[in-house]
Amino acid sequence: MKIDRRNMLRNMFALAAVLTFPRFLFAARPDTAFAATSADKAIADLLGDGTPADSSAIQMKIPDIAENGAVVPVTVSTELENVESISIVVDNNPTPLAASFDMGPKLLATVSVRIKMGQSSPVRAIVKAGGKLYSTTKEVKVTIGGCGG
Amino acid sequence: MNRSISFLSLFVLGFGVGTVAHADPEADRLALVNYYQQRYPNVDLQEYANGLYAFDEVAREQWIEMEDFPPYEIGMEEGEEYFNTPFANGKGYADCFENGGIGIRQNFPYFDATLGEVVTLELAINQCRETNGEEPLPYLDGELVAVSAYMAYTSRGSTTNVNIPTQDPRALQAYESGKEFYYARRGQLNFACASCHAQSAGLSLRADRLSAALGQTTHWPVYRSSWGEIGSLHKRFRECNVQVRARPFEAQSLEYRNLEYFLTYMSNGLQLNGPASRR
Amino acid sequence: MGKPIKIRAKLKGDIAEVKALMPHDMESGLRRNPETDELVPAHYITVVNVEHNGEAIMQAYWGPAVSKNPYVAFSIKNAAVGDVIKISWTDNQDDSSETEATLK
Amino acid sequence: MRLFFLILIVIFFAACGGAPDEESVAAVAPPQEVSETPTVSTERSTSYEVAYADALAAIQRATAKGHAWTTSDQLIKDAAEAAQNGDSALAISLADEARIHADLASIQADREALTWRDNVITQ
Repeated sequence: MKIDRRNMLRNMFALAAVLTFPRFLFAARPDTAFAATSADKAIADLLGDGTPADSSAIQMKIPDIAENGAVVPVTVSTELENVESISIVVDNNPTPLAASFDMGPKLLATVSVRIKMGQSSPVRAIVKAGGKLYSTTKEVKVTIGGCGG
Repeated sequence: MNRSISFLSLFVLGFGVGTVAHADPEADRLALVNYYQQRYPNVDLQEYANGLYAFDEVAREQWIEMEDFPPYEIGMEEGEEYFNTPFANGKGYADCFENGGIGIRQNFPYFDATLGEVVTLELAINQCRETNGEEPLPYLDGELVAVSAYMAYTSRGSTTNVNIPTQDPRALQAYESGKEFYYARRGQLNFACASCHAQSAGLSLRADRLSAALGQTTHWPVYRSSWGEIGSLHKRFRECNVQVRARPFEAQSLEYRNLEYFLTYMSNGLQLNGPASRR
Repeated sequence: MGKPIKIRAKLKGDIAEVKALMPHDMESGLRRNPETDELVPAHYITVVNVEHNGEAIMQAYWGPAVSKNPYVAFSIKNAAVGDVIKISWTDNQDDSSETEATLK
Repeated sequence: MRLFFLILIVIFFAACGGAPDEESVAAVAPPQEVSETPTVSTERSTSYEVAYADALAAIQRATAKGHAWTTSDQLIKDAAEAAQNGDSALAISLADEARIHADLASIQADREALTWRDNVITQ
């Protein structure tokens, strides 16, 4: 293979780009994890084996009693370093994996989203940081409205 | 028997006419204000414009979170576009309303002396369309409600100020009909609007906190999470009627317009804060 | 082409707080049409991408359990006035949308 | 079973309506005559045609008073469907039930016309 100057330059630029943004490469959507009907399988499909360790370094803000199961606001934040992803799993939903965020290094480790809950359920926030899994869980009650439907 | 019938009709007639002649909307409103202030001394009057969130801390937090980026903005912005798109004849909504339709939500509903009926904003929007040769739009949701949402938005912060021309007995009759609608039990469940929203406001019905009769009109149209879109006050009237298993009236029927007239009067003095999001 | 995304970004120091609302039905595929009683086909956003000045900074994968008209909020470090934030989505029916916002 | 259901509805209605016994229903009886509200008959109709026509008339009376119930609307629809499917026994039961609901709705309307003011917050 002949290395001319132009190719050389191009390679140097490519290398520089990789060095500047070293970690953030996107994967494809983990479709099997989203299709999984149990929380444990969804988590295993999404993040690989290994039970997430309970961590007090994750804060999940979610109501104890959801006003409407169709719109439950969730915010997950963490002080953990080198956060790679934040995922939200609703155990009792038909397919428990609700959302997963691949977090680039330029983001603060916090994300908010509104999710649907079919019924009362534990909700887990799972953070992958430095190659390890951490989680926190909260029980959320979904009530049947008398008027609001 | 005959005597009892005539006695009864006399009674009904006398009762009906007498009360309309002596109907005192302001006394009704003050009674409600007084009632709630005694019952919930810690709830500021203006807070009633926020419905059940005046009472329910848990729900309120979620609502405030929703307000971070409220989903009604989607419909409201569509409404602004519709509002500014001219009709086929080159005119537009702005030509039908005072001040080009901006900041005038608080003037509705009003009693139209010529028509002899209560006119709501939604009715006026369709009147505007028909005057300009456009098809009237459905009243429950969609384009008309979006226009209404935009117009409500331009009126935020104005004060509800329904003015009932008390010298016009027809206006008082309309008010009184609306009041009767609110307080009469209906449907298989035998509930009046008031059964839930007057004496029971702030209490729970199954999992729901009930909003008060005060402030029920300030914030329409509303994006209800259960609807997944913005809808009109009359859509909610219909839904409430169906929930007690009463056959609902058509949106913008005389019955519902009179109800809106009464109910909006009860909110006089409260700030307009529509459109809004609710559970 | 899906509806445009509504983006609101606020600069606090050098942190950009970004909030976005995406008009989308997010049909789960489990809901029945109340009139016909037929299942409404699943139609939901599957992937969301965020770029900051052309650089990918986040990718979200969603299922049908994200609420109708999805809302998402996140914060970008080392942001400045004039920076461009681009958010885009694709859904399970290969529809897509993208919108840019400039930090002020 | 259906009769039991009916009785339950009547009891529920009475309990919620503040019309706890027959006496208080009787108390609003005169306006029923004025406005031709029938008393509620739980007798079974002899034919579907009669049952249906009576139910329809009862629903129209309740509608005219602005107090129709969704339950009678649904029941009469179900009755027509049963009749179409050739189940005339069921069709008669459903139509009778629709009529009873509609008659109760009319009684409610008459009672409320006289008593709604009792619910108004006045102080």
